[in-house]
Amino acid sequence: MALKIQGKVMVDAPRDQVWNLLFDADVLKHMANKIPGITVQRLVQVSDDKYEGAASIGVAMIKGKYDGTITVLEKRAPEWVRFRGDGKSGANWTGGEMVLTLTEQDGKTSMAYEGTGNVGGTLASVGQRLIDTVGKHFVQHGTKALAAELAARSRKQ
Amino acid sequence: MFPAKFEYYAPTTVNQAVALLKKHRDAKVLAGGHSLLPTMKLRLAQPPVLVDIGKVKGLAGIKVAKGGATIGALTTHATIAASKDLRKQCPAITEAAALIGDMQVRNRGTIGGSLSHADPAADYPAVMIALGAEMKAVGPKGARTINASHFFKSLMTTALKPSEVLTEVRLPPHQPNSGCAYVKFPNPASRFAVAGVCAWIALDAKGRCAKASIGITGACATATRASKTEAALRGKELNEETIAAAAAQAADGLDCLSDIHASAEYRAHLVTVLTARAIQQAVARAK
Amino acid sequence: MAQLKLTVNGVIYEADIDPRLLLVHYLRDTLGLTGTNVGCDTSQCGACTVLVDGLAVKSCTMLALQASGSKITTIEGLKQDGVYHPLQQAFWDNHGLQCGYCTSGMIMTAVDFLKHNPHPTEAEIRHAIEGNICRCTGYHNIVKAIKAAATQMADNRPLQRPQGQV
Amino acid sequence: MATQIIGSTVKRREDPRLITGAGKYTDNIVLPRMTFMAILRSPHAHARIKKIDASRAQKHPGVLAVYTGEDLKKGGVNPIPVGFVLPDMKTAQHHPLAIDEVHYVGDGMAAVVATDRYTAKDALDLIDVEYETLPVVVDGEKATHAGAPQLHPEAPDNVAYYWKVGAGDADKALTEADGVIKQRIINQRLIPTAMEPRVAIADYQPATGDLTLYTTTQNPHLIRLLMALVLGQPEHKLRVVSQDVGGGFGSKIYLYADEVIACFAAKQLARPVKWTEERTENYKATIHGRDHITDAEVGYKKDGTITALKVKTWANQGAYLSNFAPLIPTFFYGPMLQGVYQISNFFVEVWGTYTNTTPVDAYRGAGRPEAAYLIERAVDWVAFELKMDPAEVRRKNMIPPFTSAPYQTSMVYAYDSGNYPATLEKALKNAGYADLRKKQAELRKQGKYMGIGISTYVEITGAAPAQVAASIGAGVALVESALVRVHPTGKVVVYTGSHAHGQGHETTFAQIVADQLGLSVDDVEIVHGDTERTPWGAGTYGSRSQPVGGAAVYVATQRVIEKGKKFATHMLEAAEADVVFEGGKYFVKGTPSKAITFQEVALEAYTAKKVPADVESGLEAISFFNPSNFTFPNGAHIAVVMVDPDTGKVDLTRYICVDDVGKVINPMIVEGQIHGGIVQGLAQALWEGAVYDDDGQLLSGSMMDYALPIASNLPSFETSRTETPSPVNPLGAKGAGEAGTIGSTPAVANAVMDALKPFGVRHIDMPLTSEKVWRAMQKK
Repeated sequence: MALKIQGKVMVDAPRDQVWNLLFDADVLKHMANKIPGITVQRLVQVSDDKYEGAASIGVAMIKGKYDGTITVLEKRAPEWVRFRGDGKSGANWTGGEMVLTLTEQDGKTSMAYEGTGNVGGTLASVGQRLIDTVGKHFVQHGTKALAAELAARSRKQ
Repeated sequence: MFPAKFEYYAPTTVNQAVALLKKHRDAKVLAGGHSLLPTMKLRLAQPPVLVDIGKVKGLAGIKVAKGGATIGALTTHATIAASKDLRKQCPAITEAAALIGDMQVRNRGTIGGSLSHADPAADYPAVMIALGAEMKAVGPKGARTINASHFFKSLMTTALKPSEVLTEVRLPPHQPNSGCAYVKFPNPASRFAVAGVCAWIALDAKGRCAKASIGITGACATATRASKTEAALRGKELNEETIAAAAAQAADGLDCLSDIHASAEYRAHLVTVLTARAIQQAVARAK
Repeated sequence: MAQLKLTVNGVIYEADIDPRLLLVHYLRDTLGLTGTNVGCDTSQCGACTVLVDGLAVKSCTMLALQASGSKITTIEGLKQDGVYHPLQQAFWDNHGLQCGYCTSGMIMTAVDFLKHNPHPTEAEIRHAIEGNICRCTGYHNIVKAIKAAATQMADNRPLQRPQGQV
Repeated sequence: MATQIIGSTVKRREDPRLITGAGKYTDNIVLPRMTFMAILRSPHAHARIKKIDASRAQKHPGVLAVYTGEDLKKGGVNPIPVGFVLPDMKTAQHHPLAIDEVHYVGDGMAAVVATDRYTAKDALDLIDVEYETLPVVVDGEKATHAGAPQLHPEAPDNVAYYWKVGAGDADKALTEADGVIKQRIINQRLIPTAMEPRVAIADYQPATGDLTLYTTTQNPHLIRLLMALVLGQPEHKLRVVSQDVGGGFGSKIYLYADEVIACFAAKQLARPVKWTEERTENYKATIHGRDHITDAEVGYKKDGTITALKVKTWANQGAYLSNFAPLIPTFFYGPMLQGVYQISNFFVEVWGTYTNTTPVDAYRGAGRPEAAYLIERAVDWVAFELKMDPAEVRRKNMIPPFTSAPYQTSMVYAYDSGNYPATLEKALKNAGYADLRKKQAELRKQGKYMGIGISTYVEITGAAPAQVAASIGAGVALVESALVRVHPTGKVVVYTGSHAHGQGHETTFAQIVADQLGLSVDDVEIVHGDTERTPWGAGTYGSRSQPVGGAAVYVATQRVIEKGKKFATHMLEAAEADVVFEGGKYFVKGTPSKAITFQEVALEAYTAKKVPADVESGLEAISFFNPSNFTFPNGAHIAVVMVDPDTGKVDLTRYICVDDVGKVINPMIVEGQIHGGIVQGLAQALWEGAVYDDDGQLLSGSMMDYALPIASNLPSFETSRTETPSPVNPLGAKGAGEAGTIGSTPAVANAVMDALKPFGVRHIDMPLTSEKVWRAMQKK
């Protein structure tokens, strides 16, 4: 079931710093772990534009262990990146593409995101009524966590 | 149809159950099983350990007294629906119980299981919020009480800690000149609430609304309160127009969910319709 | 493995079972009581309905272990002394079944229902069997059969349900 | 002479076992050393399979084998064939387990065989598959658009076939019409949901080479034939047994991949292999029904006369062509768009298309509901535009009564017999139509919206005249057979090729024999569902069991009577021409007091005490009945609904119908068929609908999201009949299995639209969910 994802978060850090941190596997890992329901076991960069990992993802008792990849499809430093994520867990899979647009605003960065997420397998065929909600949950928490993580790291630099 | 493997424990006391939950961090509590087992059969949930509290003594039953009603966590929906004492004091909860799933589900499913699972489309949460119910939870550090307003955190997530067991639901005592009602729009397939609204209304001496408390379920990721409608009713003469005007605000600010049965917009609309209907019934009962 | 002890149709059984075994699989596969059918995975269809301590439940949504210590009645245990239960008879008399797959569950649900509502209206009957899906009959003759059985049973033997249960 | 058992209500002989839990459903069968199979199904709607690694599954304790598509291919298993072939049809290879590519969510990729079901299921989770996902198309029309994802190289633009039929000059008639209505109309995809999921148990004996398949099928003989072709198993070494079947509604006609895999595995392992479908699996792996997108143009005159119908239909056939799929949206749809009306100008075009969805085939009604829905909606559109009463528009266009000679329609078929006006008028009278309209007007004034919907349908059943069927593409002769065997004591066993799954053949077929032979129904046993015991039968579907299978029983019984006459002639010491058979007795014309009983004759047939050597012993006869035409059941259905203007919720308050299914063997059973049919049809109008997302994920994948009808949403029904016997079979029967379904969908849809008339709504597509109805009411 396809989800439309769209929104904007402010990151309390300058755009160049945000851009550089955005591709750091460790940042991504920390960000993901802040999302309720996600525990990342492993996340490593395997090439310039590809990351691989494993995570436990779910809400309450509905949980799965996912193996996945994140691939950077296109980027235009320091303002625009399109990437795709894919994960699979037994009879379920998730996938999606997202575009991030970074704009500098008074030393801070406005990060606009837009994309679609997809869920397939048992989750889609029996859990459709929850997918929209779960998707929103992850995106809302995920983008907030990313902004916080980026800001925190940026301050350390 | 075939759950994955798990370890199974059947404690006979709450303390044993809590100890097991403390020991097995990924354990799930099994009560009637009508939320958990369907998910396990589809292997969407694969808890490694189940703590079946079905054999724990003293967790089932309804007590209605002057100070309010208590409902044990293992009390089935059927028992709640059939309780005459409860109906007299608080018809909304018996109404909600009678509309859950179907007869067989009501015979096995428990109030504690349903509340702990916190399905966004479950019926009870709206009632709990509207009535200001309290949940008693027992954990390794003893018992504590959680008000319904703070109990439903987010999608299928409650204020219960992993090692806590919900043991009892407490409903406040019946107030004179008050009435409550639960109204539901069921999903034609699953019978879950596409939207469900519980209204509790207290009247003042002049028959105006002294206080209104309205809980909404099914519409959002978690059960919530129709604060604007509550405020709009307070102090008002209750007639068709004032009720309609207040109910029209019931979905304001809600982030309604959308699925193949109902769009967010339609859900929001249903919330307003059901709110008006629930208020009307509650007022009729308060008089 | 875990210990199970229960009574099914008046016979006591003890077994050491895998905890994940569902009650319906225990009844069908272990005891060979294949009158109880499986029609869905999601607790909607009611084909697997049996009585657990007198209450109609969906045996696909219950671990066999949860029934430990209980008395189970399946469709096979309904006929007494060679005489059909009035509901069985009424389903036959009123053509309340076609393929028969939902019938066991439908009858078991009705057994529980009529215990506490011996004089049901049509609407009450229709509400009572919401958890039992029949794809053949359009429910028309099922409703008729339950009504007929209710009339027959009310004449013969009033049954009282335990307090506080629906 | 008949003893009037035909036409009487006889309680079903099937029921004692079914009400006591002693039914013999396939899943109840336990064989020694039986193993259990589970199928790994694709979670992707379209993907290339890069790798299947089953090594972890194979090592899992209790797992006996894991098979993939390649294993089956190497083992000589052929693709599953299509049994109905249209000219220029592009048939995609349908391997029982996918090879290289998967084409829908649910496509099988691997099979695990283990010592128990739980273990088989556990092992599925241990198979690692690497996919490369491919673009997906789920919409039957969009699949033909330029740039759409392509499913099969054999079928460019995803078109499996293009088919057309017509009469007169539709374009000219549309130009000359007073008015033309153009409307896109969707007949949504349905999931059959027989309550018993499918089950297959294969049992192979290596010493003899005998393979037995116990399976949940509506037609064991057809399965044996197809399985022999797919598996390369000699037909005489293959036995297909189907005992009690928990409903089919068309979904259990076809040879399914799972049955093939079970047979293959049983041969490989030399152990019985059982596969039991789960419901969520059933929703993906068992065929779906309907799924038409149609652009219609209706031409009409000011007086309500309908002059032309032009139709373009995209029939979504799913990822592969199922066994009979191409028949349904063509010959069972196009010509039936004429309905019960005198319309002379038609042009119907159909594109059967491949999409990344579960294959679609015949589901209760199969083609005729789609046709009836379209023409019955069209009549109401005309009524809407002309502000006429829909009953009046029907009267205006209706074919007059024809009871002595067939009515040649504009396209292809000749209707066998019918009195459509009588059926409509009876229904209107039973409904109290005039009063309903008055009440509707009063309620509208109070802001309450009542709707009254009519449908007057005709359908085609009783397939089929074998030569006609062959000429239009059928792969097998749709004849039915019966062997009537009389034992020395006069007890009878009938071996029928038809096979019931809820229709009560054990009762009605026995009624035919008992009636003719003057026996009690209890003296007649019906054997069905086993290819080793019964002669050929094409199966139970398309409401054909009485008009074809029942007719075979009747003819064979007549042959028994004739054969009996030879013995009776000698026993009565009379001339054969003078011997008559009446009321179960043979006697010389005019002297019934000196009669001999059928039982005495039966005994003589096996003792030969009186007959000379040239009279062959034994008393049995077989018939392969080939009807001279199809049959055309018809009826008038009226639905009354209330629509809640606040929520859009539709409540069905009354349902009145009058059906003409020809002569009836057992009124109780026919009525039951009508009840069930009505609900399946109206459920399409109000609730049911398969929903796919753009990725090809089936979102209505369980009973939690696929809204089946439940008792509390329905009223009891007011059924009634008219009877114009069919001249094409000796029983005069037309078939009753699908009538209700075909009549009810448009009746209820028309009722909802009638309720919405004050809101200016002419058409909304099914299912008429609360939200859709509510939205339609907001537009004014």
